[in-house]
Amino acid sequence: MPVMTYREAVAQALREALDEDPRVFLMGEDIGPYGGAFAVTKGFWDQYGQERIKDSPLSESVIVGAGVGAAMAGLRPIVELMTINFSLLAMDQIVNHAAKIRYMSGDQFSVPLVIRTVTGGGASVAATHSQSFEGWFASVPGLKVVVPSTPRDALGLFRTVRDLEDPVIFIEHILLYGTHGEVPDNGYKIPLGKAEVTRAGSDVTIVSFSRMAQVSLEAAEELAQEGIQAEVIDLRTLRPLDADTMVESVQKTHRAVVVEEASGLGGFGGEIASQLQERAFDYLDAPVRRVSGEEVPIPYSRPLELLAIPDAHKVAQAVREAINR
Amino acid sequence: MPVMTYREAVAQALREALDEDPRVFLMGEDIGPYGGAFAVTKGFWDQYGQERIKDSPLSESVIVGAGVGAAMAGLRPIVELMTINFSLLAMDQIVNHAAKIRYMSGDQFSVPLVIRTVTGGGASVAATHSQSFEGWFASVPGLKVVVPSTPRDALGLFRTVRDLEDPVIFIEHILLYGTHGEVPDNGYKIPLGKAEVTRAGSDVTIVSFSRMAQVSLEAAEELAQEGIQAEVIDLRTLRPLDADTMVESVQKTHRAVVVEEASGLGGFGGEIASQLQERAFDYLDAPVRRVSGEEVPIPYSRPLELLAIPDAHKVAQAVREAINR
Amino acid sequence: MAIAEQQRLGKTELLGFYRMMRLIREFERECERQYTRGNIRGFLHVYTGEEAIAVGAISALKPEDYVVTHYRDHGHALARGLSPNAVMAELFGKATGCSKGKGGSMHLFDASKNFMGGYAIVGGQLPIATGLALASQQKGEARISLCFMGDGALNEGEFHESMNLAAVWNLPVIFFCENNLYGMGAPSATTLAVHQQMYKLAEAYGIPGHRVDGNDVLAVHELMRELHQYVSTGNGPVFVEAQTYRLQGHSIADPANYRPAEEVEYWRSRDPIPRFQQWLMAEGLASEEEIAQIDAAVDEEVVAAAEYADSSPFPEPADLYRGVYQD
Amino acid sequence: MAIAEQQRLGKTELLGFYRMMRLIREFERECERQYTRGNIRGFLHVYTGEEAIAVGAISALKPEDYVVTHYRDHGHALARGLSPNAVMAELFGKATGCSKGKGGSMHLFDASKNFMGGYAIVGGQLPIATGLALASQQKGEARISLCFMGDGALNEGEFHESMNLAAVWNLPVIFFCENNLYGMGAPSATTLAVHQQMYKLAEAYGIPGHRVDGNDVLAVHELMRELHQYVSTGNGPVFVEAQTYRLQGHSIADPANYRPAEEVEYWRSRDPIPRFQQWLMAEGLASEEEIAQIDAAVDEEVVAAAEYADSSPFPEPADLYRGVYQD
Ligand SMILES: Cc1ncc(C[n+]2csc(CCOP(=O)(O)OP(=O)(O)O)c2C)c(N)n1
Ligand SMILES: Cc1ncc(C[n+]2csc(CCOP(=O)(O)OP(=O)(O)O)c2C)c(N)n1
Ligand SMILES: [Mg+2]
Ligand SMILES: [Mg+2]
Repeated sequence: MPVMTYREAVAQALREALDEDPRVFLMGEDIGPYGGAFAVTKGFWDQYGQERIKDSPLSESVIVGAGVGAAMAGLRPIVELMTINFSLLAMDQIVNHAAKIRYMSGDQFSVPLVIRTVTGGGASVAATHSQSFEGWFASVPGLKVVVPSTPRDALGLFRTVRDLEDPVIFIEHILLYGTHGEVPDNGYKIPLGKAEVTRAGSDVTIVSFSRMAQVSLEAAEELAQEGIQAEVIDLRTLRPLDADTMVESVQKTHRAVVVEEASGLGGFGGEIASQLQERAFDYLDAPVRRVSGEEVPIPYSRPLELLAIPDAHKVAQAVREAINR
Repeated sequence: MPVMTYREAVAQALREALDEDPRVFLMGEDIGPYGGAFAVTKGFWDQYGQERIKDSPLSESVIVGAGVGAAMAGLRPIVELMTINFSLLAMDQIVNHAAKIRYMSGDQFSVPLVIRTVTGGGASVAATHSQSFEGWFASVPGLKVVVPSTPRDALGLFRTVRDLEDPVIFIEHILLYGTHGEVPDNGYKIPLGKAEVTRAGSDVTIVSFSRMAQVSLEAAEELAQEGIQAEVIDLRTLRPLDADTMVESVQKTHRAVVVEEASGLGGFGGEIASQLQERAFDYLDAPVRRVSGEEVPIPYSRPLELLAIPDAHKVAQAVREAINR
Repeated sequence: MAIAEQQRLGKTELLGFYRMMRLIREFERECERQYTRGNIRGFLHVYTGEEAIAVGAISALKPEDYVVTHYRDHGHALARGLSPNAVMAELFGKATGCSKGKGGSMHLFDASKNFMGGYAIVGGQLPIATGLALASQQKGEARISLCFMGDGALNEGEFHESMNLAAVWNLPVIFFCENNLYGMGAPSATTLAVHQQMYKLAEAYGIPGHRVDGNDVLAVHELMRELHQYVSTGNGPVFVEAQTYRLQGHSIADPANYRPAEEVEYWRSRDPIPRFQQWLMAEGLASEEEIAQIDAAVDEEVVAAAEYADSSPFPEPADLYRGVYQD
Repeated sequence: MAIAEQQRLGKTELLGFYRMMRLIREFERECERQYTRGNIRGFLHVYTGEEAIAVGAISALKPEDYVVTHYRDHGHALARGLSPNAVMAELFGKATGCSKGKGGSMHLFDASKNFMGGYAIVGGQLPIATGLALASQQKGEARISLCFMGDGALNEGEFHESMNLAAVWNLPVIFFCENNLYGMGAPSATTLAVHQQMYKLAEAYGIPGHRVDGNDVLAVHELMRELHQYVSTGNGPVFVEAQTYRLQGHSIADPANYRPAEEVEYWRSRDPIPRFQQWLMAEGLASEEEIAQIDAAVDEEVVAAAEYADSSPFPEPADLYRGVYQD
């Protein structure tokens, strides 16, 4: 099976969309000659031209809103918000408009808009540039939220997303772009709302998404050395949320740890833990534990940054506590 | 004890701030001659003058940002965002700036800014005007989030808030303005991070905040008729969150229902349920249940709107299910 | 009144303008009545006094053009040909409403008329209108996007971003500002630096700015015919400031005490409907009888709309969950 | 070079300008070296080529004035008198940094210098600068707020809202645009409608707009002296466009291949530092020796800063939780 980077997988997904659907165009800041802040659209401008690769002003609100309008008119805009931190400048268009137009119009209008953006910390770019808002978007009825953690998932999920008639926030992780993975070349698609059991295990269930799904796998390796077999679940999408898969797993393992990068209080991890305790109550031998970012803005200084964001050791430690309880 | 409306309590809190602290000024859309969209600042303009009651353009981002700047310069701005729905246009200033400046500056600068705003649905103003984002703000380290449900709490909490050196989102509820309650005239203050047990009971704990805390009390009355004694907890602030009070209660009642107005998936109710199961695991006889808004944008049509937002019957029903399990 | 215009417009069209302005006026009166009866809920922002704008402007469009507007949208909806029945039913929250009762007064939509919506976030509609225009450009269509906004929208960042994007990408959109001097209770003189010449804001984007008497239906129509031609042929965006006045408060809850009586008086004397009626009669284009006939027909239409709305069913409970996503 | 200026500025000041520009240049070079060694992480945006702006502008301020800037902020910080040691330590993420290592390159702060911060969200600093100016006005102080921004910030809604608010409230703020022709890889010609005359944007707010050669330290200084006088005496906000050029890529990761070689060449020939140096020498204000002395001292200062940063301690783990709220 071909191996590619996460960055390449996203780029391929975009190329396929551009190649196969004439309604598709890309719009975003510096996606043109610059090739994208994370080099995802490198070469696109030359290949597809400025009509389909629309290099935009630094105007987050209007580029998202223009995407909404173009989508209502039957096109398939794919808008890039350079990072999720800047989505705060486009919140009105995303939440008040994109998410609600179908409903408020009595189902007359569709908004088949894909917003791609980049989440996460760990790149030493400090508090304003290291945030994780995927949980916020996941709480908005009318949106769909996709958070792939591997090249294979990024491509397979994007293939599904680009045919949807509803707005999707497709959230890549800043530290995943350089990671590699096998990617089948059979045109596979991955449906939304299907979590994946990325590692089977019998002692505990670790539920996670985006980069933390990879960190959880690392933790599982560490734990395996101690004879603890963790089952790891990568949610892949937050809205729709596949609760069944995680509940089934916990019915088997009787213990769960939820891992997310955002700070804990009010994080999406609470939702996951809440659903697990509600639906697997009689199976749980220990409370569902959570591992989250610390309750601080992400600091620049490297030693502090490393403390602020969950890593495999922290996850493993939480698992041990869950098991030894 | 004097009785006043929630609106009057907020107005009194603002008057005290203006009267007692020369650094205080108000800034917001139509808070001047119009008297505020919800008539909270009626008469203020005449009394305090346009220097201290700054009627602003329709520019949510700059009025919040100007509040941040003025606060850094040692003033005590109280900024009104007409409703929480429009806070989406000020998210950058609130989350990227107000919340982070102290930390990012290495504790050199304080941002003693109070943002007052109005949350909630039920006023038949449809999807763009009926949202509840308090859970989002509660998830941001650096902010404090206050959600009073009574006139007494509004006044007592505001007295605390206005002396803080950190940014606070003070969130009033659109349907509470006309509600009455007793308000002591002894200059009391209510600290942040102290939930209140607003009704004692032994059979189940209902945890809630803002208007849903009142709805929960109604539900408790309904349940009392059936011989079910619910203990009701009003969190009053979401960040800091007083988990101890609710955990203690559940240790006694062994059952809990969490009520919030926002739609459930990804709502702050997940956080509450998650903390309860984590900290009161051995005491729970049934899973923590949640009552939340439905997973839809709030519809205009009255019969649908009533279905979309939790009411006392729904809360009571969830309690019955928790008890009969 | 613009005389040149009369030469191009036939009597039918001119009486049609009158009829539509009257329809909007009466429709809004009926809304106020229905609001006090509790049949209409939430916010109610009527268009009374500004009818010449919606009627003059939208009549210059082609059916394929897009109309986008703000929350004070009843007038635009009716002028675009949405049926009073469907609009009134929407305000009643009925299943037969133009947005199936889901949107309410501030969120009227009709796909069949390319009426792309009323938007309740001040300034929020501008990016969307810009995107509709972008779609026309991408598809190589001649259709334009007409975007109404209040003067208050000029304060918002989304105004700036939209004007600039439309300018740099040369998009076929008409940004149309209904300058009624107030945003809620705030006079634009206190909120907008260039309040005396709003159309000049356009210069900052290299966009042609126009000003028109918004209480003169023919002047609005004439300008818009020109601009339609200009914009639909690839010349890029334009900006229009129409000067007008809200004859009522901001919403039904607002007595508008903050406005000087003389100001209100002045603008009452410029009420676009009697003004146009007098002109029609002075020009011999309509007799008193014809006017009376139209008025009576309009009254009936409005009464019928209220009855239609009243007798229509509310949505079913199951409708609550319909239309969040594609089925 | 502005001759009038020389009459007011003594040799000490003039050589001070030279020294500071050189310091910034060398500091940035050192940053690039330290970045490749891994001592500086994340984004690194150097100010190389734009030194005349920070030095010319900030030297016209009083100590009590506020300085607010964007993420390309090393030059402003040094020009405002922050010690190279503290700035370099910040870039190393050390506890001795001017933001205690918490902020990093894009978020430099120093309360003691009224250096109110570098802000990394494009346009995000404008509302804050506006609020600082509002505070001066409310308190009846003469102190002004100087707000730097890149040309890219002119695309953002926050620019518009801030300009408008400052104008309607007549606030003592100088909005200072460093027009270096690009926002990352995008030429402003493709992103801003009025890219050829950015200062004219100010007219849309009734704000005086000025343009200045941003590679001429004396011209910048002279203009800013005038504007300081104007703004600090209650005449309201002003806007300045300084024309300049980034001699490096957007960040250290950017080879800037998108720029035509002739363009880069042209601007290299206008490099503000050799230009000012030649002028100083031509005017007999500095000998080759004096220049060499300054250069050597600056080099030492920069080396010392790197050593200071290197030998400083990282924050303690417990510092992670400090400063989220007031203790
Ligand atoms: C972003 C935002 N801020 C505030 C409001 C509340 N609001 C509704 S209408 C209005 C006044 C708008 O004035 P204008 O644009 O001039 O329109 P007009 O009512 O005069 O037609 C305000 C402040 C809103 N809906 N959206
Ligand atoms: C709101 C926002 N959008 C995008 C970015 C990413 N970004 C950082 S710097 C930059 C270019 C800014 O250009 P300009 O303002 O001209 O400043 P210059 O780099 O030329 O000094 C961009 C797009 C950001 N930091 N903030
Ligand atoms: Mg208006
Ligand atoms: Mg630039």
